[in-house]
Amino acid sequence: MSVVHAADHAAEHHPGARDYVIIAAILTAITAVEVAVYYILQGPTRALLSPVLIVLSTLKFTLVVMYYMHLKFDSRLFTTIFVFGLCVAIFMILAFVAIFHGFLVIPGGA
Amino acid sequence: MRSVAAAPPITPAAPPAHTEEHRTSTGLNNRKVLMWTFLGSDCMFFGALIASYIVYRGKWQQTPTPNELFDIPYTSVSAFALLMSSLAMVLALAAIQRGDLKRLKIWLLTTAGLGLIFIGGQIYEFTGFGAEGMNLSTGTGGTTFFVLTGFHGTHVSLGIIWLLSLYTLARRGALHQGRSLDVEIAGLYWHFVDIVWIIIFTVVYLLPV
Amino acid sequence: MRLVRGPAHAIAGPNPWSPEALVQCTGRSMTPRRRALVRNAALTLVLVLLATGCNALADPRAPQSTVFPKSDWAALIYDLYNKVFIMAVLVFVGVEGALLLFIIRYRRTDENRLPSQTHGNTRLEILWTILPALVLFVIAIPSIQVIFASEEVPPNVSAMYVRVIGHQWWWEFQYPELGISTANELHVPAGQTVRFDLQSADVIHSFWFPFMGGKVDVVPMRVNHMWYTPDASAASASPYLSQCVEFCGTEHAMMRNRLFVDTPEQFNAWAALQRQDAQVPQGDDVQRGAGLLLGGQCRNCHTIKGTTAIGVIGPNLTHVGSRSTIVSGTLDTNVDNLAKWIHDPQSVKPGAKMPTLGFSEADARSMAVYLMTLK
Amino acid sequence: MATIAVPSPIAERRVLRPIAPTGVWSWITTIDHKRIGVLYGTTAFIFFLIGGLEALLMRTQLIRPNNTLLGPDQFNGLFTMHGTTMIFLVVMPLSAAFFNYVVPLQIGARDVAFPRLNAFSYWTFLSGAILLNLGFVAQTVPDNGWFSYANITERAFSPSAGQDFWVVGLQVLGVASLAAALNFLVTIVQLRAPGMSLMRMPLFTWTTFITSILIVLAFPVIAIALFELMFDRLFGTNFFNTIGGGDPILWQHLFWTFGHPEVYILILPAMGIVSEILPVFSRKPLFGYPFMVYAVAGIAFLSFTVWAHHMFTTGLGAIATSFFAASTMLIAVPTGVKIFNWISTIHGGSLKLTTPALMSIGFVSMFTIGGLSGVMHASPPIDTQHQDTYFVVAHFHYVLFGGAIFGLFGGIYYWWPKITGRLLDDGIGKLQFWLMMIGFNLTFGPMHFLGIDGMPRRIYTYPANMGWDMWNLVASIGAYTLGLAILVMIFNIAKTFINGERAGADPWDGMTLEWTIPSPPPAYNFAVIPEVHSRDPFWLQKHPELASHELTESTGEITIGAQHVGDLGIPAVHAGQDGGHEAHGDVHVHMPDPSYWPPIAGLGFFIAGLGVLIASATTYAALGLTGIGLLTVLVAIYGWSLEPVNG
Ligand code: HEA
Ligand code: HEA
Ligand code: HEC
Ligand code: CUA
Ligand SMILES: [Cu+2]
Repeated sequence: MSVVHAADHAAEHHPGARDYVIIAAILTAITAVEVAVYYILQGPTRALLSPVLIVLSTLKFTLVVMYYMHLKFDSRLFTTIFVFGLCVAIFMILAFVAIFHGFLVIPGGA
Repeated sequence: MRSVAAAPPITPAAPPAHTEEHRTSTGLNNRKVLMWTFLGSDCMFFGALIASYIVYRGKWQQTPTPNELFDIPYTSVSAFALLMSSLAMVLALAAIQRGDLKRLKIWLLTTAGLGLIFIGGQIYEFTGFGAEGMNLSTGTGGTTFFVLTGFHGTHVSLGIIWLLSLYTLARRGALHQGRSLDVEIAGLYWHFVDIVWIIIFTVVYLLPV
Repeated sequence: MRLVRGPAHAIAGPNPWSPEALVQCTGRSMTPRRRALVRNAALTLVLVLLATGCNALADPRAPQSTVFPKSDWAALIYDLYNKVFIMAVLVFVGVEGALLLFIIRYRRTDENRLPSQTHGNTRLEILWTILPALVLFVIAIPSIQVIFASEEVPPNVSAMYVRVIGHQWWWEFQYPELGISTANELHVPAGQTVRFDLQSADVIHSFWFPFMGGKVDVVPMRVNHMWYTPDASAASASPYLSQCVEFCGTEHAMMRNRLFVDTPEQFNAWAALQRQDAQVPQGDDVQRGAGLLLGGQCRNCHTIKGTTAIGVIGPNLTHVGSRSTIVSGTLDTNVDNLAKWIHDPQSVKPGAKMPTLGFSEADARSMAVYLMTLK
Repeated sequence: MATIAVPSPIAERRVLRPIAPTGVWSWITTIDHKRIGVLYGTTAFIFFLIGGLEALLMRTQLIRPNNTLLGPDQFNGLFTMHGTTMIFLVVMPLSAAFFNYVVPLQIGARDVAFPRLNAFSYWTFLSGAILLNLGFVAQTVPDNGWFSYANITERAFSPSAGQDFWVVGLQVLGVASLAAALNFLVTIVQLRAPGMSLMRMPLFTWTTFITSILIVLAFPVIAIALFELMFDRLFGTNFFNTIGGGDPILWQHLFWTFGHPEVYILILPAMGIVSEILPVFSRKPLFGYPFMVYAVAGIAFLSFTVWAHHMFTTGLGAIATSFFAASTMLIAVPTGVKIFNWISTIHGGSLKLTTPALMSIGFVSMFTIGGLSGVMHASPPIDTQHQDTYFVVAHFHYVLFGGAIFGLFGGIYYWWPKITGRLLDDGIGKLQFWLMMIGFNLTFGPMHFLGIDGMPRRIYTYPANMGWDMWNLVASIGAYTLGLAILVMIFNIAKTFINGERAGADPWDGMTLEWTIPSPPPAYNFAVIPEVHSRDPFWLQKHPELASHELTESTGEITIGAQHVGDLGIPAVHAGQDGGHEAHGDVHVHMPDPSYWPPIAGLGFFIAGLGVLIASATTYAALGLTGIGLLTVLVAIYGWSLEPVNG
């Protein structure tokens, strides 16, 4: 791991207040879209709702983590630590979903 | 053992002289590494709770189910408040990094205030659900919904206490540019609580059952 | 080795995960002769070791032994067990042998000698990463085959259906197709495939007859399944013993049960008897007992078909006299034991869900006499 | 602190933090990682005696069929407390003792990254341990097993407070473990001496690192599971309550998502210890160091993907079962690498069979047996025969006692001279080893046969005609032999305190940094932070001729302040860089002062736990006590963060 001097690079392209406000505007827009699609996608298009929402919230999540929490500019070590925990958590959730919602049952089996 | 009899006095601000950490192997600050590691760990806390919630999702045998009670516009507003508190938080950090202590105080208060709006909204929402017949022990839906969102609410509340403590320190003049890290670390925690809500809002409220 | 349980072609279709398909793809990698050779070599080695080793110490008279299979499923598991065990013994001998050898060989003799400072050997290390992986592959394939082979009764096999309900701390067995409900003693015909639905009335238990195969947990809110075909010859060693194998509270240790593998004729006779209503009490003594029993609280918890006793909390007593044991296999069925139990269940099985109802020993004895007539 | 006097800077400043250098209060307020290590170790050993005593009682009950020495509820309480104690109050804290004492020394640090957090971990651990055992005082002992499967743990089936002691005790213990693990992660990432790159860290430090990662990721899951169970019991929620629609299987998934990483949390530190001991006593470096590191990391990673192998009989379905079987078997691969590399370390070496070496060999040989029976369980069809029988009991004692305890005892013998300055008697140690080895195999070997013969675990008695009598008798005799071995160990320790042979700084001809400083080390460990240029730095320092060849990526030597290794006659090469606090020659090292707040915070958790216990037995009003407890914690955190920081 070559994290030793990673911190040195951090300070350079620090986003300023303006960037933060822009991000906030984007976040607001995404939230608005989320709520909108919740009402718009009805009937047959309702099937699209889940994927759309998942993509949108992932986007929001990423924006906050990258910019507000500075992961984009900070040491790689922090990203590694956080993403590792995140991945294990996601793996656990997906495994639970698969096990409890019958995705692992052979069709036609018991 | 003389010092025992006389209880240790709690002194206000720490002398700044020693707050700068020693040389570290990575050049990073110890407390910041600690906070990030904690957040990695906190992913698992929420992961386990969300997993518990999802396991029962849609298998509720109760009426009303959580989703029958949701008021999406209402919750969107409080979700928005929390989202904007993150903006206030980064602005607070930017302020102290510039040495602008006045803005620091304003933004810290704004952040905490938006957090309080969120918590207030949650309390109001919970009360409404209770009145409509869903509480902590209503089937698995009530149980998992309240415990998941309540656990998050507890995180927010602790964050508010933290922010207000920082605000008090700032008012006493104990926070200064050299201690921006104190604000940065609180900010990391606060943003994390925000991103967890981004997930909860989507998974619990918006996703179709 | 039989891989498919029940009659052949049990699982239809070109399912790539079907046991046949898996057998074929593994079978092809080794010629039968080579395989036989390897197996024989391994077996010889292992048998010598085992003469004094593990299996030889498994007591054939142990009535809950896991290594004397008496059904198709148990046989599959036992075959697998032997394979894996052979692997384990080989690894064991290799590892412990090398360890022992090196300890003796490289003992320090000269305090001043500095041995050559090897730091590793990448090739060797890759070798002993891959080799165990291969061994495990060899174990994993048949394991997975057996998992799939025992998952569900093949569609062309007609199975008898038994519902098993675990209670704290006794077993209820229902034969819905035959209209039978009994407790703690299970009867099945030899050679007949049986499929069990496993349900729980309270907490998690686990249902198991080692001679017939593995165990499956009995979980509230769920219905688990298990199936096997007792060997045609299994009737001769009947009954088979077992007990609950998931901790379920105070008397978990006393939640025993028995399996009677009957010849088809025996089974039919048994079933015919069990379907009948309870014997009508005859004789003063018996009638007195019946009166006490049906007049008391017993009927709130127990069913005696053809009487006013219709409770479902405790075991069905309609034919309790025909069972060889009472109270989950903890007491032999006789008047003394029944009387002792009815008089003070809590002293016989502390914590049992049947309260001590305060019947005198004499009254308890009358009831016991009545119950003994319920063949 | 024999060699260097530390001029006390205390007098010069306001006395805001406790200052007593000796006595009880100095231990309570200490934030010195070495003292905290000793506290952990002592506490763990006491609990080992308690857990062992519980085991001996069980073995006495099972010595013959139909024994009536213990009633069912007593027996159920004993195995629950035995398992829980051994895992959470013995193996984990004993490992933590070594993390604390050894890791900072091995990486050339003065302390851990957060000394007060470290003290907090210990006191919170103690609170949890006492809460858990309070059931004995209240006479309602937890009695649903160490994994306390739902739904028998619900109020409806376990109305007594026993289960609450378990829930609350473990919850508080979890806080302690998390805090400690976070601390060690930061310590190892941040406080390595200059030149100590990750791939130069001693293996014990590596296993500490990986174990901490496992704790940080696994403990949250059990914390949530316990939280949910507590809510079920206290507030009538329905997580696992079947009447409200809850599914008891959820508990099993949550528990084992934690539980399987947990078993590697128990074994990895011992593996680290063995990886330190075998090279030293073979006088050659660890064979295949990089592979050993990758293997530890691999085991840790895989450990999150195998949990359902504890649930093969719950009706997972064929696909899930096959997946978990395959992932479980895969773990044998990196574990095998470790076994083979240890054996290869001995190969070609010059092996001195001291007690630590014997214990390590005990580890390798016995753990292998346990691992192999583990692989047998990993085959689900076989497991359906073995699950919940004594075969499983045999498996996990071979890995836990044959593995973890042998390894940790090896660690005790190995580092004892560093910690106390005196050697444990090697002759008595060997006696202990052989008693342990024989007793252990007598106790747990027969359990394989009992399992094969179908004896279920967790039964308080068994009938006579089952073919189990003889092996149970043998196992019980074995257990007494183990008890004897432990008495021998206690005797050895006592003897050492009275007239133990003095150990120099480097009694074993060690390889790592901890042997470069005096025994016991001064409070500040290293007067001058060493600079490290290779793996096994001290070894190469002593054998400079080795540095030139054979080593691929590590060259050079370690630099040690001359004044500290004077008694070793090792010259210093050049002084390491550091924060600049040290004045060379005359040592002025500022160490942080002791603090009252960590024990106060620990006490806060104790009070909070007590509140929950009382609330669940009486009224919700007692939750006020929980509030007070948590408030205490909060106040302590404030006190602690506002405390003057010295050094
Ligand atoms: C220190 C703790 C520890 C360790 C290290 C392990 C290691 C392993 N365990 Fe164990 N296990 C427990 C502690 C531990 N276990 C406990 C406490 C329980 C019971 C919980 C309870 O129910 O109360 C349990 C239960 C348990 C079960 C469930 C049994 C049941 O309840 O039915 C299973 C099933 O797969 C299992 C498997 C394994 C495997 C495959 C390994 C592997 O990691 C082992 C790998 C090691 C080797 C295989 C040996 C060395 C390798 C070689 C020499 C290479 C060559 C080998 C081959 C090719 C095979 N364990
Ligand atoms: C690290 C973990 C560990 C260790 C070291 C041990 C050590 C021992 N265990 Fe342990 N055991 C478990 C972990 C461990 N166990 C777990 C997790 C379970 C499962 C629990 C459950 O089912 O929930 C279990 C279950 C278990 C059972 C099964 C109970 C059952 O299912 O019914 C048995 C039965 O024999 C047993 C026996 C022993 C024995 C004889 C020892 C011996 O090795 C103990 C040796 C130690 C001593 C003998 C102490 C010496 C003490 C003295 C000499 C007295 C001096 C006293 C004073 C001075 C106060 N254990
Ligand atoms: C509160 C419910 C309850 C009442 C009332 C009750 N029983 Fe029971 N009985 C049980 C339960 C539960 C069992 C199973 C006990 C066990 O094995 O753990 C049982 C077991 C038995 C058995 C053994 C059955 C077998 O096949 O193993 C007999 C016989 C019996 N009861 C007779 C009686 C009689 C006679 C009375 C009245 C005097 C009575 N019971 C009243 C609940 C009850
Ligand atoms: Cu039923 Cu154990
Ligand atoms: Cu496991």
